Amino acid sequence: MRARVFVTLKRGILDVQGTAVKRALEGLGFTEVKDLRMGKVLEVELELQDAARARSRLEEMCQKLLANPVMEEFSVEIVDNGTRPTLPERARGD
Amino acid sequence: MRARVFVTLKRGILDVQGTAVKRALEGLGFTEVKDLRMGKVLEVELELQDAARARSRLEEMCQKLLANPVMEEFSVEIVDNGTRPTLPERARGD
Amino acid sequence: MTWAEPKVTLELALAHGLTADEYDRIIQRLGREPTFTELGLFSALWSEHCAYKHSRIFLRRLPTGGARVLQGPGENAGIVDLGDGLALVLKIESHNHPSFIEPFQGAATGVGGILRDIFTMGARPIALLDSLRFGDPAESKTRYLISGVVSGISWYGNCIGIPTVGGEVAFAPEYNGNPLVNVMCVGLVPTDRIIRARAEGVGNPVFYVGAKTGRDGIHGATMASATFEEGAEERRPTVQVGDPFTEKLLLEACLEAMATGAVLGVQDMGAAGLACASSEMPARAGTGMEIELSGVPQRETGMTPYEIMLSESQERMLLVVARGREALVREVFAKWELDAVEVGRVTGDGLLQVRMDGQLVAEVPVKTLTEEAPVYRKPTERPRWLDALVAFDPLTLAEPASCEQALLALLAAPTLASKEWVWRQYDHQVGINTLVLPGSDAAVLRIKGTRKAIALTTDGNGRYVLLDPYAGAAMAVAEAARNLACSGAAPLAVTDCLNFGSPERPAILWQFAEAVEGIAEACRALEIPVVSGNVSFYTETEGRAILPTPVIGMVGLLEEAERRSTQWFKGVGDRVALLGPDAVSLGGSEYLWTLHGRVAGRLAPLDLTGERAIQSACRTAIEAGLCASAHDCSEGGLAVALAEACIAGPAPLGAEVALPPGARTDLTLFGEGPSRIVVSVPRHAQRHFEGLMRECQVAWSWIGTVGGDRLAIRVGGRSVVELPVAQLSHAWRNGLARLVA
Amino acid sequence: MKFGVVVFPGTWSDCDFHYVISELLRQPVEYVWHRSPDLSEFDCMILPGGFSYGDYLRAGAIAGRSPVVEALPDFAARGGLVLGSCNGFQILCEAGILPGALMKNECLQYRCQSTHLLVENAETPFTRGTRPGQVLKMPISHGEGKYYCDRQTLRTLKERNQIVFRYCTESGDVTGEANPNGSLENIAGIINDEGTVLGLMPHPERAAEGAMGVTDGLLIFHSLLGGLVEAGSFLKR
Ligand SMILES: Nc1ncnc2c1ncn2[C@@H]1O[C@H](COP(=O)(O)OP(=O)(O)O)[C@@H](O)[C@H]1O
Ligand SMILES: [Mg+2]
Repeated sequence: MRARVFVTLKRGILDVQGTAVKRALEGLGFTEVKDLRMGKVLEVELELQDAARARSRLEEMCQKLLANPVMEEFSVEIVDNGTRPTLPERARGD
Repeated sequence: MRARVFVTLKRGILDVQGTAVKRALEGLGFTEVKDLRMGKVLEVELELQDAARARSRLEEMCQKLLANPVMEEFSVEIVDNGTRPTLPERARGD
Repeated sequence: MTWAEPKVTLELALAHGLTADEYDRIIQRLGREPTFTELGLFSALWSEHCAYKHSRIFLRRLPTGGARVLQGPGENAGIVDLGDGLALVLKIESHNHPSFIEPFQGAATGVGGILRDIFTMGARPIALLDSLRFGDPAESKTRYLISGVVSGISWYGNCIGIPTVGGEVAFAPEYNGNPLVNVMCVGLVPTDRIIRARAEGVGNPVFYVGAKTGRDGIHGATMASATFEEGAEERRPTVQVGDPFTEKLLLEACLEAMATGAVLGVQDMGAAGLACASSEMPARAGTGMEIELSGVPQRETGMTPYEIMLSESQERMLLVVARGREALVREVFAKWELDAVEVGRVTGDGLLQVRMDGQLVAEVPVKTLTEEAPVYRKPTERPRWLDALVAFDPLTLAEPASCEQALLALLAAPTLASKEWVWRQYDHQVGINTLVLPGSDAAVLRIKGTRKAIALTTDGNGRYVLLDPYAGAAMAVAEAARNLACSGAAPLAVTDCLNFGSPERPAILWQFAEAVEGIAEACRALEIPVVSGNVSFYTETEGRAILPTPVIGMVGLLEEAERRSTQWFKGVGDRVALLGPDAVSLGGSEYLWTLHGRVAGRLAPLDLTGERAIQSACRTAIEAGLCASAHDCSEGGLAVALAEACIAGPAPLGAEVALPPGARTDLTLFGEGPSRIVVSVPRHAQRHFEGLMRECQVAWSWIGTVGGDRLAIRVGGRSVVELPVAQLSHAWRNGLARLVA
Repeated sequence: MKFGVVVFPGTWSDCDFHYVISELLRQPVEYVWHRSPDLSEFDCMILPGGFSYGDYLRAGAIAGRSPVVEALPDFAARGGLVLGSCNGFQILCEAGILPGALMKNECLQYRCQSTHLLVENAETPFTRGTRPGQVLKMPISHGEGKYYCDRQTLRTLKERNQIVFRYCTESGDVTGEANPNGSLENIAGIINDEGTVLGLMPHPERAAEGAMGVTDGLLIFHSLLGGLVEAGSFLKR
C-alpha cells in the first residue's frame, strides 16, 4: 500500500519559506504566482492491505510524530491499494 | 488555477531525512512502514486559466529554481481548473 | 550471481580516464588484462586525485620535518606535538567540483570528509575553517553558489557540533565557473593514542563501519580530476549527500572504540571509497588484504563488486581490529546504532583480493595500485603573457579624486568587506574553547586542562600568485604566520591546498612548480613544516583556469592563552605604531582591482628574514603584555588595516594618524606589501615597547593615537582622510551582505 | 545539588554543560543516556543544545518522544528541576512539556551571535539570582528558534508570568531589531505553569566564565544552586 502524507503550516501562520520562494520566482519573471505555500510530503510504503486501516495508522503517525499540532496540519492520501497505480503521470526533472 | 509541485530526491540518492523518520516511526511501534521518502510540496495558486499552460510554466519554475536536477526530480499536479476543487478531504491535524 | 562484468578493452580504460600508456602498464604489471573491477580500482587509485601523478615530484620540495612533527604528509592528516601529552592533527581539503555541481551538498560533504580525516587519526575534531573563492559577485550564479556553499558548511558543521572558527572569502571573475571550497580541520589527540591508516598484523579482522553503501558518486575521484567541459552540468553525475547526524554517531563510536585499544588502524572511505582504503592501508604497512563484499551493508539492491568498491557514500570507515577483540568493537557500534561488519582480514601476501560471494573479482598487488602509480614530470613553461602583465606600472594611472571615496569603496568591496554574513551562520563557539571568535586575524582556541591556546588561520591571494607564483605563494605563508603573530602565537605547522588549472598545460604547471617552490622557501625561512595538504588540479572550464590559488592553512601555539591579542583598537589614548618596511606596491592590489578593474603590476618585495624578525617582535610585545591590539596590513593596505582596527571590534573607536609623504598618496594608503603590522600600545607601556623594538632591531614608527569617533589620516601634513567610524563601519558591514541579499 | 546532563544521539552542548557544572561550579554531574528513564538520583536535569537525531524532521521532534523525556513530567512533579537550552527547549516544546513551538528562524538562516535578554520573571528557581528588568548577555546558536504559540496560549503565558526572557537591546528595549529569529513578542525563554521546567534558546553554558567574554550565564546556574543568591552576592550586579 502506497500513500502520501502532507504536512503543511496551518493557514494563518506566516509561511516565511514559501514567501521567499515566491519572491525568488517573481525575480525570475514568474509573476503569475499569486500564492505559494511550502510543506513536506512523505511518500510512504506500508505493509498493509487495507486502505482504511492504512489511513488510520498514518493519521496516528501524524499525531504522534510527523506533524506538530501547534503549527502544522496534515492530510493523508492513499495512492494505490496495491493493485492499480493511480499516481499522476510524473514529469521527470530531467 | 491551483497546483501542487512535488520536489523529491531522485531514487538512489540517500534520503537522510526519510531514513531518520522511518527509524523514529519504527521506534514508536509503526513497524509496518516499509519505505519512507521525504520531499517538498509547494501549493501554488497561479493567475492562469489554462491547465496546460500552467503545467508548462510550473515545470519551467522547477527547472529554473525549485529543483536541482542533479539530485532532485519533480512532478506537477494541477489541482483545480479554477472552478471545482478536487483536493482530497483534509484530516486536520488538530 | 546477479552481476556480470563487461570485458575490459582499451576504449573502456580510456573512458575511465586512464591513458593508453597507463593501460599498457597495468597489463604489464598484472601480466594479463585487468578485470572490470580491477579497472575500476586502477582508474580510482591512479587518478590525479589519489595518485598525485603530476604534483608528486614538486611536492617533494616542501620541508616536512621538525622537532614537533609527529606525522608528516602521507597519512590522512598531519600531526604536531603540543606538549603536555597532547598533539594537534590538521588537514585541509578541497571540494571544488562537487560544490559547483550542488553547492549545498558539495560543501557539506567537504566538511564531512575533512572531519573524517581528523578522527581517523584518533583525534577529536575541535575546529573547522573554510577558505572560499567565488566568481563575479554581480552574477546571479555567484549568489546562488555562495548561499548554497555557506549554508552547506553551516548545516554540516553546526549539526555535528564542531565550531567553524575562521576562513576567508574572496571574489574574482576567474572563479566564475570554478568556485573554490577548501575546508580545514584540526583535532586534538593524546600523543599516546594516535592511530594511523595502516593494516598491521596478518590475520587481524577488517571491519566496515558507518553508513550503508549506495551508488553515490561512483567516479567521483575521477571526476575531481577532469576539467569541466561544455555540458558538464547536463551530464549530471551522481552527487553525494551528507548526513552529519550519522557522522556525529560515527565520530563518537570511533573515538569510543579507539579508546578501548581494540582498533589498530583506520581509514575513511571518501574519495574512491573502499577501493582506496583497502589498498592504501595494507600498502602503508607492507601487508595485503582480502575483502568479501557480500557482507558490505548496502542501501540499494543489486550492486556490483565494481560499484561497491568505488562508491563514495559518505560517513563510512574501514577499521583494522585486533584479533580476539571483535566483540568489543561490535558492542560500541551497536550502542551508537551503526553497522559494524567484518568484511575481511589482513594478509601477508601484499595482495588486495576482492571477492563477491566467494568468487574472486580482483587480485592486485597493493603496491601496484599505490606506490607504483605513474608519476609524471610534464613540461613547464613561463607564460609569455606574464611579461606584459607585470610590466604595467600602476603609477601611470591618475590618483583618485578622493581618497575617502576610495577607502569607502575598498571597505565595501566584497573581498575586503566584513565576512560576518558568512560566519554568523556558523556555530563558532560550541565546545567553549573559542577565545577569539571569527573577525580577527586568527581564531584562538584554548586547550582545556593546560594554560595553552592554539591560533588558526587560512590565507592565499590568487592575484599575487598570478603575477608572481613564487613570491605570491611565499607571501601566503608569510601572511598566515603574520596573522598568527598578531594574535600572539608562534607558528607550528602548515597544511596547504593547492588549487590550479590543468597540469597538462606547461604554463599552469609552471605556476604550480613556482608556487610550491615559494611555499617551500618561506616555510624553510620561517621554520614551519608542511605536515599535510591537498592538490586540486584541473580547476578550469574550457581552457580558462582559475587564478592559481595556493591556500595556506596554519596553526600556531600560544604558551599562555591569557597572552593573546585581537586586531581592534581598545583604549582611547593608546598610541598606534606601524611595524615593518615601507616598501609597498599597487601591483596586484585590491585598490587596482576595485578602482581600476585591473590585475597587473609587480608585487612589493618579500624579505623573509625581515618578516621573521617583525613577527617575532610583534609576538614578543604581545607576550609581554605591551599591545592592546595587533593587525596585519594585507589586502587594501595600511588605510584599510587602520579602518578595520577602528571598526572590527565590539566598540568602534577612531584614530588620528600621521604618515610621512611617499611617492603618491594612494600608494601610501592602499599599497600592499608583506611584513607590516599595526599595533596599539597603552601609554604606560610605550617606553617598554620602544625598548623592545630597539632590541628586536626592526623597522617601526609611531604613526598615531587611538580616540574619537573618526579616522583621520594625514600624509605629509595634508589631511587625506577624515571619516566618521560609523560611515566606515557601514560600508564595511554591508559590503558583502548587500551583494548576497 | 546533583545535575544530570541528557545525551541524545546528536547532542553537542552536553560536554559544555558538564564542564561548567563540574569544573567551574564544582557540583556533582553525570551524563544520562537518552534511553534511561530512571532519574531518581538527580535534582536538576539539563537538556543541552545540539541536533538530536539530526533534527531531520523538526528540531527536537524525535527526541521529544524518547524515554528520558517521557520521564521528565514525573521527575518535575516530584520536585525536580528541568532546564532545556537550545535543542533542549525545542525538545521540551515538541514533547508538549512546554507550550508552543520553535519554528525556522525568520531570516531562514542559522544564527550564531551574542544576544541580550530582558529578565521578565526573576522569581523562578532559574532566575532568582537576577533582578526583574535586568539585561543579560548570552549567545544563541540555532536555525529554528522562532517561538510561536496561539493567542490563547500567549495570553495564558502572560497571565501566569511564564515568559522568563525576551530578546532586547543592550539597554533593555524589546524591539524588532533585538529579535534575532522572529520570535513572537521577542520570547527567548518560558517556564511551565508550575515553575519547574525552563526552556530557553540562548546558551548559558557559553557565558559562564571570563575567558568566554561573558559571565551572565552563571546567574542561571547560581540561581539554581541557591546558596550564593541567598548570600546576596549576585543581587548587586
Ligand atoms: N568563510 C569564512 N568562515 C569563517 N570565518 C571567516 C570566513 N571568511 C572570513 N572569516 C573571518 O573573517 C576575518 C577576516 O578575514 P580576512 O579578511 O580573510 O582576514 P585576513 O586578511 O587577516 O586574513 C577572519 O577572522 C576570518 O577568519
Ligand atoms: Mg590579517
